[in-house]
Amino acid sequence: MSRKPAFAVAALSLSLLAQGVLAAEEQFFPIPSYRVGPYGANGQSFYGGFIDYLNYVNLKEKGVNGVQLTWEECETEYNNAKGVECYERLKGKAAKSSGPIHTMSTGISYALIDKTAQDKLPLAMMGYGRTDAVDGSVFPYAFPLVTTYQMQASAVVRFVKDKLGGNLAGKKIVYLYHDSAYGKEAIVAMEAEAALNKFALVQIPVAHPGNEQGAQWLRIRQEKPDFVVFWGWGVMNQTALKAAQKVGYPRDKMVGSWWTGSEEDVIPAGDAARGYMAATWNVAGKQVPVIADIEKVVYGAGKGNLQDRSKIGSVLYNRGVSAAVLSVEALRRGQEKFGKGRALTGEQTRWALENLDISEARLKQIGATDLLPEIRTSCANHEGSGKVKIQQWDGAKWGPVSGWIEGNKALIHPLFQASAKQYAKEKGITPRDCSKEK
Amino acid sequence: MNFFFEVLIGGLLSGVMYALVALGFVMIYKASGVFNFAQGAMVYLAALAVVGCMEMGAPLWLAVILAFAIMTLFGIATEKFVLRKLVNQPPIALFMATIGLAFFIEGLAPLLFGSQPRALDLGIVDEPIAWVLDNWNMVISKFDLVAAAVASLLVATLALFFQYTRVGRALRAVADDHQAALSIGIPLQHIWAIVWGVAGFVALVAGMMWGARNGVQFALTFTALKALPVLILGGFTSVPGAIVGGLIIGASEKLAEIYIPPVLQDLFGGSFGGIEGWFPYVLALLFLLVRPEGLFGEKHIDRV
Amino acid sequence: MSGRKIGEVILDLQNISLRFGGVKALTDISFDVREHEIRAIIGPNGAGKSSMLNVINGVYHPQEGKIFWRGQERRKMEPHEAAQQNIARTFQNIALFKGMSVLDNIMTGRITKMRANFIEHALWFGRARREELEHRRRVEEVIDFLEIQHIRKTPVGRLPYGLQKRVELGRALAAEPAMLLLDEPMAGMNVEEKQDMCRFILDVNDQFGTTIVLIEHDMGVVMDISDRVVVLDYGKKIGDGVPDEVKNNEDVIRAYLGAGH
Amino acid sequence: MLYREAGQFKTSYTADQQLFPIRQDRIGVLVLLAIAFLGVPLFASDYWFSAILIPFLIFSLAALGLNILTGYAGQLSLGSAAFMAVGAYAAYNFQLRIEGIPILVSFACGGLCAALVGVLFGLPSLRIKGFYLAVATLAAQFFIVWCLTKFPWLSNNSSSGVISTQQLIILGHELKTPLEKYLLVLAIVVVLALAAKNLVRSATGRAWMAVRDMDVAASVIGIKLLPTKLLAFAISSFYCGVAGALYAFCYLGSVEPDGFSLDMSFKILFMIIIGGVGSIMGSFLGAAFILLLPIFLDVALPFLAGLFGLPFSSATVSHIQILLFGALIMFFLIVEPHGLARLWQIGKEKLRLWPFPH
Repeated sequence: MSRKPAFAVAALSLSLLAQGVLAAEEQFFPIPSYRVGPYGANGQSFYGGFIDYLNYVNLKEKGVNGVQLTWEECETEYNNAKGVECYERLKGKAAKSSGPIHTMSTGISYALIDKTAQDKLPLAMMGYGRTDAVDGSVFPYAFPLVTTYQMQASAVVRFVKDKLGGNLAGKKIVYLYHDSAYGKEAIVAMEAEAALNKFALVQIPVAHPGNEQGAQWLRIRQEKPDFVVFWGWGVMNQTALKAAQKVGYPRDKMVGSWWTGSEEDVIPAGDAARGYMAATWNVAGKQVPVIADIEKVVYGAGKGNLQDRSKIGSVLYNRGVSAAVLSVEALRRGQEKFGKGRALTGEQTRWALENLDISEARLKQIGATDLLPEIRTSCANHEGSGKVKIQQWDGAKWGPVSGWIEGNKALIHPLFQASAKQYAKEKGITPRDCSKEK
Repeated sequence: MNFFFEVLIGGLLSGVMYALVALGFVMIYKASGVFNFAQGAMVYLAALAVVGCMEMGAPLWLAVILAFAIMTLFGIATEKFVLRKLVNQPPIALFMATIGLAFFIEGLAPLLFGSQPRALDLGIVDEPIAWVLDNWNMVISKFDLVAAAVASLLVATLALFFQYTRVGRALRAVADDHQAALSIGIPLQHIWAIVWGVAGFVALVAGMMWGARNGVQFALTFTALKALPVLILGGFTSVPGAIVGGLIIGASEKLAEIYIPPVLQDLFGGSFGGIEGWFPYVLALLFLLVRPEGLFGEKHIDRV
Repeated sequence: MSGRKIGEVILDLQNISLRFGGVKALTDISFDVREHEIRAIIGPNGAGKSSMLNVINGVYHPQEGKIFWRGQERRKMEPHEAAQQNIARTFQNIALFKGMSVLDNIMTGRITKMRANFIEHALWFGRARREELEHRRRVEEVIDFLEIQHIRKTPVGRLPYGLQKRVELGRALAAEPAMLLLDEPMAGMNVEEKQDMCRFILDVNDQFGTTIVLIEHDMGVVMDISDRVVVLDYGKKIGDGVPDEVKNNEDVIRAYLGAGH
Repeated sequence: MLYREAGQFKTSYTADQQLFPIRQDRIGVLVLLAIAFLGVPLFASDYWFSAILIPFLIFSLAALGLNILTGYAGQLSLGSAAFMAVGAYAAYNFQLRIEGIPILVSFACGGLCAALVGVLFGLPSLRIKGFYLAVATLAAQFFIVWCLTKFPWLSNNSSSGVISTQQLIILGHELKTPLEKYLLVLAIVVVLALAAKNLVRSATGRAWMAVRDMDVAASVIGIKLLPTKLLAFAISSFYCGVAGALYAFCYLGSVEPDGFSLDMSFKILFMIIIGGVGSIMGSFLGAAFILLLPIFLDVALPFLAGLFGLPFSSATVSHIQILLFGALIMFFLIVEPHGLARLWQIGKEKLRLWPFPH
């Protein structure tokens, strides 16, 4: 049948290699990234920014309190099975020390939830992934940081409410979404908001990949909604903007999730994208001090990760930097507790992520104002913020058109707790008692 | 009723876009019996080549010519290095090879021209025609009309090419009988190379139209998935079949997307929709059960 | 030809007509086949001989006419039903299963006689195992009979033409048919191979009493081995009778001369 | 002359019809099983279990399923992943909704559900052949995935349609470590592979191959085409369904309908092409090749780039990987259309003569 003996020998040698000894003062980051496939362009910007910032910390301050940052990438192609393979490959090296793992993929995060908990490695899901992991009592190792789909949807509704004069009663909102786990997550939040604010909600799904939306937009034209809340993905985003133009629906009455608000999403739509708005938690552009400094320090030293430097300052590049900033801040927090100048194990990083406290002042200090909202996490709240900004595309660049908007926590967070409870029951997990955690 | 016609017309015009891609499949299948799964990837390569050349400073017309040259070269290389070596293999092996080819192109194209999504501006604004909108309250997009015109032009050109050029006649002969084609005096290999060149040209046209419509990016490879049901419906060997099949698929999937989900909702509760992904396939499948050779395909009798 | 005794009519075809679209393949053809006889169908190319065989074993369904098998009128029948009624055949262009060995091809011939289901097969237990052994024994008899022991494990695709024809005969024989339809069993063979094949056909007929319906171009062979001959031309019957009768039939001579023979 | 048949005389048909008629093969398979069950667990690391061996076995099983349908019965299918999805979701629901149902029974029921759906989508095969059928199986691929997204009951009303599988408990013992899961998957795959081997050497298998090689002749011999094809669809889908259940329960632990994409179906198809169409062993070889190649390229390409001092970015490496993957598939089809299994056979024939050249 197969030739497993060869496997076994190779397995042995490779596993020995993989568990090679790391120097004590190195902090390792496993990076299951993607740079090819349908979403490859997104991954290139995000992971480019992420790695550039790690390099920046190494070059600028010789690491975190002297601990050099190291990392290894593995191409997931945004594919769940490959993501798991990558995780398993990287996890050997992460046994000694591990920073937060960012997969930038809901599907891969889902597949890693159980595994990371078992291996005691921290899984960061910034704005994606399993959202009920906000309840850290059931998900100690999973962190849907900054914001979740549901909180984001709630914030978007709040923004729309402002736009429509502070009252949504009797208004109509279309929720146009990618027909997948990602698109469906926010439905509960939209429904809860609709019930609370008494607006009519029309849900219109788009089949993957979404490169045809003629029927959906004719229906939207028929429905005449006051706003379209848009949960698109990949090619679905440009197609929606083009199709909106085609039926004459105003783009400035559309707000998208943060997966729909990068340069990659609007540039291919050309002029059709002008006026379109999307949620984000990091602003675009090089006016952010740390971004400009990265270009100077990292690219000046010839260590930049991006071949195409024009992407520096793009939404997703800056988001990659924001993810790295958050990760590095977590390391600092952890070192405060577990010893300065020492690399953190996955377990220690987990504690750090659960006890984050990043203030505006601190963000200003590292030149990252507006790259992240203030974040304060705890065992009961792995999200830590729930705030987004709305940005608008002016045909050439994204610019913010709102301050920080927080989703309706009182409405949304109980949904997470209920869902987490059901999960704990299904899986036979006994939740931690958050009041005893410190 | 107005809305119904609006959806119908929108669907028919989308169908034209599907037919554009399906034509490429038909070209190659007709002449060489190869079911070329890489057609979608070729659409991607062609569109990427156009925007790639434009980024290097070429004006649109030059970029198109360059892209055509690239596609032709690519077609010839495919014939020479892949298909010629598989001549006596069963059709299924050739089909598999084209899946391999699709992967090859999906790796190669971004290496050559970069992978970030880009816009392709052909100077046609995709807006509703004001006059129709005002008088009939119906949305008919300018761009779609242009696409329909381009498709008609392409079909006419292909028809003329097949009817009146020596190469075209040879191609038709090949489709009927490989031996007979040899008597015309053009080697089979050349004919196949030409076919791949023509398919490349069709891919280029499709790539430009789709690229201008949705942006030039990896997702262009998915256009093949829209073309497959068109092919089964229209028959693998028929140019008119591809057009009519495209129109039927386009119109019916749009109408289905509008009118079927509410019915399902009444039946089962919950939220449906997003049926465009499978509806054309199921439609084509049901159609096949009635007419296994497709709309315009030739009837096949088993001889023993 | 010792123990052979020609019996009752086993197959009776009455007024058969077959059309493909507008093309008439067979027009109003009637003839019968008696048990244990060797019945030949001859005629120029395109006369409808193969179509006739295809009608008999259910590959084609004639638009008009009646077919009586052992005195019973047959309703519209599928090929596998013909096989269950013990009608086996070979094909003009060899229709062996190219990817399988000689042994497997001939084993396939016994498929209607096997009763085990796929679950028993998967477990290779009890009835499945017993049947496989029992039928293997019968198949080996066929292999011995046709003198192809040395190639039993060879994939049929690798065999020369003459041997393939022989294997195909073996596959048909393995079914222990009551009636065997042979479509040009000797086409493309050299004299020696033809002699072998003739011997096998006569032996089958003689030893097992199998009724044989045979299409053949070689007039010498046909006249030598068949009991009765039916002659087709352009889908119509133009002659029927014992070889000597047919040989002297005016229409037959004309058809053959006209067709260039 | 390690691999010599000479001198091994078969004195009965029983002996000739054994699962592995040649003594060396029998020993080889036993050794292999011993290594797989006893040797590997001693040496392999968690990475090898959870990232390579478990998916390798699961995909081998799926490839085996597809090979039964495509390689043996000759019906090309592009919907294998969808049947895996049916198996995964069905097994999940059996666990969820029937109190105390043993996990293995759930897996089998998952397979049976997949078989049912397979038969449904196999019905058109009576009238449709070749590419037309292949495209028709795409209908199954898209329709099934859509159904799983649209009927929340199937995912226990999870808001995203994602399911997280239950614990694996066998006889009161919970399988937690990668090693335990590996052994479970291995045992299931070995049993099903042996069953498949038995099927294809029996009358069932011969009927499939007859239909594949020449359907008219097959029906003339007495093979009923539709039941034969449908049986192939059913058994193939059963294998894919069980593979899907294992994929969800023993590999990923949590799956979403979109994960069972067309890409996955293609991957399984590639496995049987590269491994060998119409070969049980080929399914395993193909699965190993397709799974290991990208991992190998992933590791080797940056290394090579470093060796020659080429400034490859991660993106470039990834693109080259895809390109090479496609090129290799074409290369294989050109050089060895019968796949790795054929190479293995040629190797055996060489060994039979070794060390003498002729």
